[in-house]
Amino acid sequence: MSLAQHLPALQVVIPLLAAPLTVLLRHRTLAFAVALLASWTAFAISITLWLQVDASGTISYAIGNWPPPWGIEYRVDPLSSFMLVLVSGMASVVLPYCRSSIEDEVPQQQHYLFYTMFVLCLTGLLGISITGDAFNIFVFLEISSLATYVLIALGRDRRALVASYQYLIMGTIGATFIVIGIGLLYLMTGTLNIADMGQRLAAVQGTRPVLAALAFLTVGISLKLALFPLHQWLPNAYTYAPSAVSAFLAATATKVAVYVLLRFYFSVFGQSQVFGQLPMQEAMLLLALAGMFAASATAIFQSDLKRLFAYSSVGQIGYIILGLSFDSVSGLTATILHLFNHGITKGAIFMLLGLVALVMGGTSLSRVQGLGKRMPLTSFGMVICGLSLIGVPGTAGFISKWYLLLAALEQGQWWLVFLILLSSLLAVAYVWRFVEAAYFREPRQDVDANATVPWSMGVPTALLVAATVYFGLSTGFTVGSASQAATFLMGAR
Amino acid sequence: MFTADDAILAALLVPVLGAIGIALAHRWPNLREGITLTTAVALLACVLNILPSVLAGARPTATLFSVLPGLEIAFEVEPLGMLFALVASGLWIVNSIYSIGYMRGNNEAHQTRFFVCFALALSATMGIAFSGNLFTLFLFYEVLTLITYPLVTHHGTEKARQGGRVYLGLLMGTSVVFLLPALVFIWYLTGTTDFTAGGILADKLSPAGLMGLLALCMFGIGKAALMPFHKWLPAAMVAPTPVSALLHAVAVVKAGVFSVVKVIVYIFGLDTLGVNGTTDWLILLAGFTIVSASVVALGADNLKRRLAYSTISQLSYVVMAAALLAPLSVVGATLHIAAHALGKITLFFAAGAIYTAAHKTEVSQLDGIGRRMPWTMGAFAIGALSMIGLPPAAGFVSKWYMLSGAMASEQWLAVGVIALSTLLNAGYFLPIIYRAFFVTPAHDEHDHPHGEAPLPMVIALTATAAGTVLLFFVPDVPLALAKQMLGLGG
Amino acid sequence: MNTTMTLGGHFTYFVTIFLMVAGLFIVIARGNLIKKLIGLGIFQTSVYLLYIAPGKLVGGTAPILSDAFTVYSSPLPHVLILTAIVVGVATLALGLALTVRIREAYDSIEEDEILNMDAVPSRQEQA
Amino acid sequence: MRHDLILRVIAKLLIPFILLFALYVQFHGDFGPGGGFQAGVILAAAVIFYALIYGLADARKVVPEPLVESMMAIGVLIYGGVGVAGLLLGGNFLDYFVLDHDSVHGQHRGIFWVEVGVATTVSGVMLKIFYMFAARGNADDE
Repeated sequence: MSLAQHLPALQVVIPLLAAPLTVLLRHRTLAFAVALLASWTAFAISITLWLQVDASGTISYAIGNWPPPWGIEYRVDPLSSFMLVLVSGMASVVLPYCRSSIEDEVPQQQHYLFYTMFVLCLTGLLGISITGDAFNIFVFLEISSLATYVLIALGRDRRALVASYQYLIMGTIGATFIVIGIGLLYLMTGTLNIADMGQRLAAVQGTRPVLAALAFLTVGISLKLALFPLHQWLPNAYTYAPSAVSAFLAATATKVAVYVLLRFYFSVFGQSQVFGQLPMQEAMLLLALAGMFAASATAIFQSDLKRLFAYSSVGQIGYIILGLSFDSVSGLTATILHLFNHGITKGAIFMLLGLVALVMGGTSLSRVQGLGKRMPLTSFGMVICGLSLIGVPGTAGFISKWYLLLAALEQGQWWLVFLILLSSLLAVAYVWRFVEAAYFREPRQDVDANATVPWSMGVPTALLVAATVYFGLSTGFTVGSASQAATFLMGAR
Repeated sequence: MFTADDAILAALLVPVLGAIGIALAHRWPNLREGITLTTAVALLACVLNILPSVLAGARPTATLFSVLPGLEIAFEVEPLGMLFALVASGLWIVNSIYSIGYMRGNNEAHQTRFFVCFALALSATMGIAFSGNLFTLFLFYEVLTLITYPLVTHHGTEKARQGGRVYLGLLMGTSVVFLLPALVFIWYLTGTTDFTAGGILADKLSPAGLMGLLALCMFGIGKAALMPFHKWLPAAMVAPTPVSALLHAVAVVKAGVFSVVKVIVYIFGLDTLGVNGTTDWLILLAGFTIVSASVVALGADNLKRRLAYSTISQLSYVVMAAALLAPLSVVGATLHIAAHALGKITLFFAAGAIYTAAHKTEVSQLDGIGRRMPWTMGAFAIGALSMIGLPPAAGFVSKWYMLSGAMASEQWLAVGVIALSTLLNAGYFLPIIYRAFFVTPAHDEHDHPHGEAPLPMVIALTATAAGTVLLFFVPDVPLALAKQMLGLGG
Repeated sequence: MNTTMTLGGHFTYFVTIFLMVAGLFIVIARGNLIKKLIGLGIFQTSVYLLYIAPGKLVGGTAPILSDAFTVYSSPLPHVLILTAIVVGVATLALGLALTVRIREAYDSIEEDEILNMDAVPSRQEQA
Repeated sequence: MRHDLILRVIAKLLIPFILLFALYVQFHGDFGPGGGFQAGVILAAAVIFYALIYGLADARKVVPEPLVESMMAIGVLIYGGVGVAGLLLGGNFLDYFVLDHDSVHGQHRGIFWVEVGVATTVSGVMLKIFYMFAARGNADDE
């Protein structure tokens, strides 16, 4: 009996079991070790799964040996395996970083609980990506969300509490909308298995409850993925959360929400229903464009870097949704690519900001003055990631923008091409606010001159910055997986 | 075995290694400057190493890696790139000598950063010169913009920062908004962006589409300073003079017009463009740029500003000559890249020397300065002759070819523009020479006695002036390269 | 089927929708953090009803196989909603815990007051 | 804390029955309505009842906070352990059929331990929530 065939279950179970272990151990170093081990194992499993899917196609795993559609099915297809790699990979990079990062951001006696929550959040995100059961998605979504609320509330600032509360309200409304949508679908099809649901839905296509379900799901998931104008929770949450949490969330949470959207759109409803019956294409396009411009423009006027890049995230989500609105393979490829590329870029940025906060005592623009001198490597990393946000060639951001442009061209929509590029100029503007502060101003006098960056934080950050460049030059893995996933989704129905 | 293929990568790497060395040697200025010079010489050696095989008709290539199918970072040296690389690497040596004198003479701050960025900018320039496809060119084009940004804002003042914003905003903005979609579109149409003799767009587009794509490319290459996207060049004048020399002569604007010629010749193809008069608007626009920039230069009192607008007009010569699509005028365009580089660098060196020695920046202050700085002003005169296009300076040769091309293709408008602008050029350069040598200076309280600028600067500007004259008498190598590019036979 | 029948048949849906809208209204319109959570609770409750009600068949019995019965209610919605209730409880507990901490930090549980309190010091910080 | 004799006596009498009822609900969950979730809540209610009458400090002595926290964790571990056990015995994750020599017995055994896990966690969580809210604001008094 080989363990290899249980990998889909272990992917979720290992971090799930690590969570209570960290509580039982009640010791921050031991808890850290368990969490680290769990996330690295999860990463190894996700890579193995990716290889398996790449080699032999979709894997199905019946929990409790109850065959689908009756039992809960874990289903690893090209898209979910790609998401698993992103989520567990980010966790593996961020976790080592956490240890020193939370040292003075979170009270010591709560450190082991921090790891519990972190692993739970990871469990939830992995669960969403792997499960083939609609209701299960909701359960895992709530597991990760609840853990996220706690993690955000652990921030030093009291505003973290309010941010967490606001996120809790918005997030719960979003999740409840999602359950309503799933409920309506369940009423219409009598099944919760996603693949089965997709097949049975064909019989009741276009009926009102199904369209209502589509609307509920779209709004609910849009809340979770912070689609403009449902993004209000995001800037505060990212700004006041502990740095490590911001990094992990920015890289994964909204991305997994996008995954859920793709999953429901393409595996359940099917693109003909989504884009044919309701004017989803136009709606998505408009909202994406509005987000790209409004949020990026707002970012320019922020005085705190964490908030600035949080708004930038909202803008970048616009690109992701824009790709989706094209309703074409290359558009979808761009979406999935940008999911990944923006994930690692934003993760790197928030990790760098964590270093900045540690040394300079804050991330407001007035605090980072003279960063170029004080922390040359960190500010160089920021510039690289900034370039990736802009989409300069040689960085990961360029590749996804390239595909986005290609998708727009395929549709023959020249005006969109220019709008996409104009909005990247907004990114130039906000990235350059950082550059000017970091390189053209003298350091403040009240900055602790002796603070240094511990290597346990420096190395993971450097790794991620390097990844931003690496995936801009070597695109075999990302483009390959993304286009495969896109083709798979478009061909699913 | 050090082949020409290896030399390509070496030419890219040498400046980077040099930059690292410069950064490491930041505590010992003499060692640092030594490394700069050594690197410059080594780079020229690398480039010269490639020259014979290119002259012999070979096309050395090197591929780094493939980013996407049909989209790879690859290099291929063809004659035009060879010429550009030669000019840039040759002038870097002179420029380094000059920079050392200038930076020390003016006690500039952040000298290490300056030299590091300078070396990296040269690496990017080599990347542009040797690029084997439009994607690689675009990549290094952006890198060059970013690397020169710290140089433009070197002083770190509010004014420098504003200049830097305009510089970066315009160059980055045009390249991202216009050139990138053009790049994506070309790739979308043909599945490749390789520079191919005769172009890759034949029969792919309607004339209107072709014209639109050409417009995207021409405006996208903001470094060529085609109006209305020329503002960055005057704005970048806040930089120290060696940087202006880098911008105007060695790398940046040359990269712009180089890209223009390259795109017209190797992406569109002269024949493809020639069919429907797709380039008429470009000739008009370039002509307008030439004349109007000359008029602005005529009215500018600040010497560097006058030179900047002169550059804008001279760049449009190249664009116009390329847009004429006549083989002879394209040869002229190619030659003009080299001729203008030598002439303009001389002028800027002279302007910097005047600033260093006499602290004068305005034309109206230059009365009688030729007697105190005979070498400087002598070189300035030669540079000015080259700009106007008079013998015995290199500008004459390139203008000759352009005119011949324009006449051969019966583009009388272009002929007229060239004639008119020659007059205007004379109008804004000759008075400076006249003032310098023949007007007795009014006695000024603030004036202080001074002689020539520091020796390295004088050596540098004399060398480039000599080069300008030399290129007039022996234009063999550039000419051979230009003709080979068009398949006209050496 | 006449109108009354339809209304009667859809009775649970009307209740569901009423609860849903009422809950959502409270969340949006009230500034008191506790009241918001109550609204959220009502909103979630409406979903429980949405799932449970269709699971019940008139005359159906618990799904324990027996020869005496032929009509069973579906147990699955109950199981799902049990999970949803647990999630709801957890959310509520967390929300209340946050409210307690917010009150400790701000000495208020009115949203507008809290937001005002933060707006002022941050302006001073910048000045 | 007032010494209310009647309440104290009744509480002492009632609490054992509440605990017993919790166990009944727990173990009868196999055959009738009931199960770990309900049992866990009833179990926690007993302790909460005790805390209400005898004070938080006394309750903490009976069921100390670390124990509560461990219960939360152990419950999840038991649940997960059942799943892993199925996996180790050659079935899928959470496969009950392989837990004993025949599948019906296996199901019994599996569901029994799962319910134990659920009860442990639920009562742990209930108590934890109660302790946390109860401790707030009274920190000065104690």
